[in-house]
Amino acid sequence: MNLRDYVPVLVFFAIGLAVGGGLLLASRLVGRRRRSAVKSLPYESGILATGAVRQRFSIDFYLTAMLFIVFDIELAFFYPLAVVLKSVGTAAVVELVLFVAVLGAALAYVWRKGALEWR
Amino acid sequence: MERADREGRGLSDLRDLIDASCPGAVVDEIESHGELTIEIARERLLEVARFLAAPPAAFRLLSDVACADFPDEPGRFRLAYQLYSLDSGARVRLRVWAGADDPEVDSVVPVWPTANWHEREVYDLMGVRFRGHPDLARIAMPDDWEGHPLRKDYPLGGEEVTFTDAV
Amino acid sequence: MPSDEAGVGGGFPIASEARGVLEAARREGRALTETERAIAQIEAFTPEEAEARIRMAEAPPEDPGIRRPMVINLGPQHPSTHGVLRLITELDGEVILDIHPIVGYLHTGIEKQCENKTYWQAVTLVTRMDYLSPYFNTLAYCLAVERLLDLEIPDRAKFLRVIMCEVNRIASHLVWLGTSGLELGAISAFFYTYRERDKALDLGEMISGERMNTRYFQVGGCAQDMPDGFEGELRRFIGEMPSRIDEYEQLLSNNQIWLDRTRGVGILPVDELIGLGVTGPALRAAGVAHDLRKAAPYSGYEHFDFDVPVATDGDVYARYTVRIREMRESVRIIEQALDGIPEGRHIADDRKVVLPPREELAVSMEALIHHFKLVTEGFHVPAGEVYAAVESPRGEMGCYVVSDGGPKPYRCHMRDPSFVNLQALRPMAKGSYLADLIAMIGSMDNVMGGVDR
Amino acid sequence: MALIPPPGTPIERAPRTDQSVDWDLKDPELADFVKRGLLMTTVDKISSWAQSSAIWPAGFGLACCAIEMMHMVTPRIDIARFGAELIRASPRQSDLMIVSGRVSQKMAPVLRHIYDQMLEPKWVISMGACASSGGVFNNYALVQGVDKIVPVDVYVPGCPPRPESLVEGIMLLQKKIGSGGQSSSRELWNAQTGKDAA
Repeated sequence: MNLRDYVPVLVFFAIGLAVGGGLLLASRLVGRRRRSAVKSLPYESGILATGAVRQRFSIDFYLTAMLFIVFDIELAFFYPLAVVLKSVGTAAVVELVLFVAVLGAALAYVWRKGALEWR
Repeated sequence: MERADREGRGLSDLRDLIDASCPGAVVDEIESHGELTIEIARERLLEVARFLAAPPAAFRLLSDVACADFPDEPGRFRLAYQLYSLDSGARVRLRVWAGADDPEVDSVVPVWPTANWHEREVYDLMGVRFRGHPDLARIAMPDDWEGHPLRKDYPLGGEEVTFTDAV
Repeated sequence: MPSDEAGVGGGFPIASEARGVLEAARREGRALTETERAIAQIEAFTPEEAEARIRMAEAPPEDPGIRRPMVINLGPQHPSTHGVLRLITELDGEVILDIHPIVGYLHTGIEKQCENKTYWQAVTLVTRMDYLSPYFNTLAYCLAVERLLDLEIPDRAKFLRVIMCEVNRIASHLVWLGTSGLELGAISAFFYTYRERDKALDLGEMISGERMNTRYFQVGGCAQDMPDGFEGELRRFIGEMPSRIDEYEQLLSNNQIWLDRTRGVGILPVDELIGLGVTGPALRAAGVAHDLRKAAPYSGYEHFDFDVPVATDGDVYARYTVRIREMRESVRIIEQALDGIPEGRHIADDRKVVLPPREELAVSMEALIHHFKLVTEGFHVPAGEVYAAVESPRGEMGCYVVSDGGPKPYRCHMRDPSFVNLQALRPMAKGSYLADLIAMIGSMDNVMGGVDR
Repeated sequence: MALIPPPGTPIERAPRTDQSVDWDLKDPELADFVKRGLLMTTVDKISSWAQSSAIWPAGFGLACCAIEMMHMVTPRIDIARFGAELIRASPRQSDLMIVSGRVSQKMAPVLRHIYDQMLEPKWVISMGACASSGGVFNNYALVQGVDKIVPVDVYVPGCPPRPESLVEGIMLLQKKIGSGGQSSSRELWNAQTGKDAA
């Protein structure tokens, strides 16, 4: 497992950066910027916005976000496993089932506790 | 047609019903184009409204509150409360004159909550105030608008057009 | 605040709106009312204050522990408020504490201008009030004026009016189904329903020459008779309509997302609905079978047998089912009207009120005089007041006409169902989620043209 | 009693707030500038071709014309052929404001506020008779023509105009953007007055 295998990933990463960065750079160079006080005001359906931008949000948003992260990142671990599944054999499948079972239990607990309901 | 005559029969003794329960409230009774209009004294409106909304007459649906401006009449602003009874299908119109200089009438929002916006619109466009209305603000015009547009002495406004068909 | 090289001329136009509220209250020497407090609290600042408010936004948050509601404007320009309705909503997280509907952003002064037009000219203005049901606006107005004139309408005209009203009811319900589907994520419903609405508008254009805002209903009957290809076209339209409605039902009726978003949402007890004067599908969805076509039949509705769709639980899904079944009933009515339409005149022949036919103008002098008198000065209506109500797709659409004997209506007031049904939005929305508010606005199907007149 | 104000009363125009972005059509210097014709650099050619082939309208649905505007995106007329089918709700992501419907006095400041919040280059189509000139309503409640508030690029006649005529309006706007290097009326004005460095 020498470093050479990772070169395509780097190239892929570089191309991504180039395309993204290039577009942003082009629009900054070619595009015209006309700022005015009215334009920088927050848009609220055509009415002057009110209240501070950094107002205190309800805690439930944070809770929902955390739950989403836990159960979404879980999927990210499946990809590398899928790549090596054939070579590792049944041990990987058992590992996978254990992993999903633990997270399933967590989901069941959260569900019963009612954290998924908004209020 | 069964409904029409029940409507007819239901209406004619309505005035006696009202006279019985709130004596002296009914000023006049007009029957035209198949509709009954009962004119009520300005102060007795809320009392008659409570009576009509209650079971014997059961006019539970206030369809509409409209106001017409008669500048040369003593009462000037003529309010028309359209009532509809869901059970008997009868319609009646309560007519109230709101007075010329400071037009003021009791609000019927306690009896029919739907009158909230109707009365706000009459206040906004005609300038008739409603005592006891929970939230009497302008509803159609911008809030800093001067005057009440639907009054007869309020110009139509708009741009001057050389040729106009205003007959 | 980025430096602004172009320089800002003048203050912010909106801030003046709040200053206007304060000024109006001071001028009349009274305290602010609830709605004015809501408006003032929103924009009670001049441009300098607006800038200060933006800087204050960068300031560190205040002391911990206070939980103040966030005030958001579902303002006039919003994709899902079905027109220029503005809702100042006070939110605690996702739950709505209170909403203040602010209307008037489409106030066109139609009632004032009707007082300056002759009776037959006013039809043009009245058509443009509730722009999703132009036929119902003119029908209510024409019925009121005809009752004032005690004018008898030929049966054929009544049947034509019923046909076009039911076509318009289908077209209006299709707009409602398309846009409320669009707001809850079912964009395909929008494309399906507008395909049929195009056909319905073609029918309207074929018979009256204009897709929307038509003048097909005149005082005294209809402008012209059915053109010859119309009946075949209409039969084809109502022939394929039931299968199209099945398509919509297939798309939405047991779609799990649609059920979750609409069932149990926006329920109001029946007596509160009646107290708020709500009529139409919203009331019928709560169990009250009140339909003016049955309760007080007008324009020949007593000849047709159709049933009034009613649901019981009064939520957004119940209103959906009621309107879908109403579209099927409209197809049945049109079928019966087409089969049973009598022969005869399509408009009354009272020359004092109705324009004489064109070909007669070249021939008879008397027709010419009538025509000239009607076109210039218009017909005179005996003094009196009448309230005529019809069942529009949104509820009871009434027209209250007061005449003083002159050629122009002395007062023409329209009782618009959307104006009244919109009041039910506030008690319905309190305590529900912000996302459900969007479903409720869609289900009330209010048209701002009718609300603001 | 005079229901129509006597002739000669001044027609009050809604106050124009942001003088700097304003441009009055009758401006003499600009007229001859247009005649001289601005030599298009290739970048400008590409950018105006790109702008004209994907105009995203901010659906400013007010009244009856809004319903006909909705027909524009439906299967029969399908504005997607011109790349304009994405009706954006927020002015930040839209190039074109289609004022579809009658503009009341209460709505005028809101319309101007949203116009100011749209990002350059921006254009305005005044759809229907009510937006272009007040239409059948000439009374106290309506602004007689939206060009009293915002500079308008294309007027679409009709009450309401058929969806096809609105599509023709958008095609006219594409011609106006794509050809001759003119992007929007404001770009011309700024280029001419040298305010615009980039």
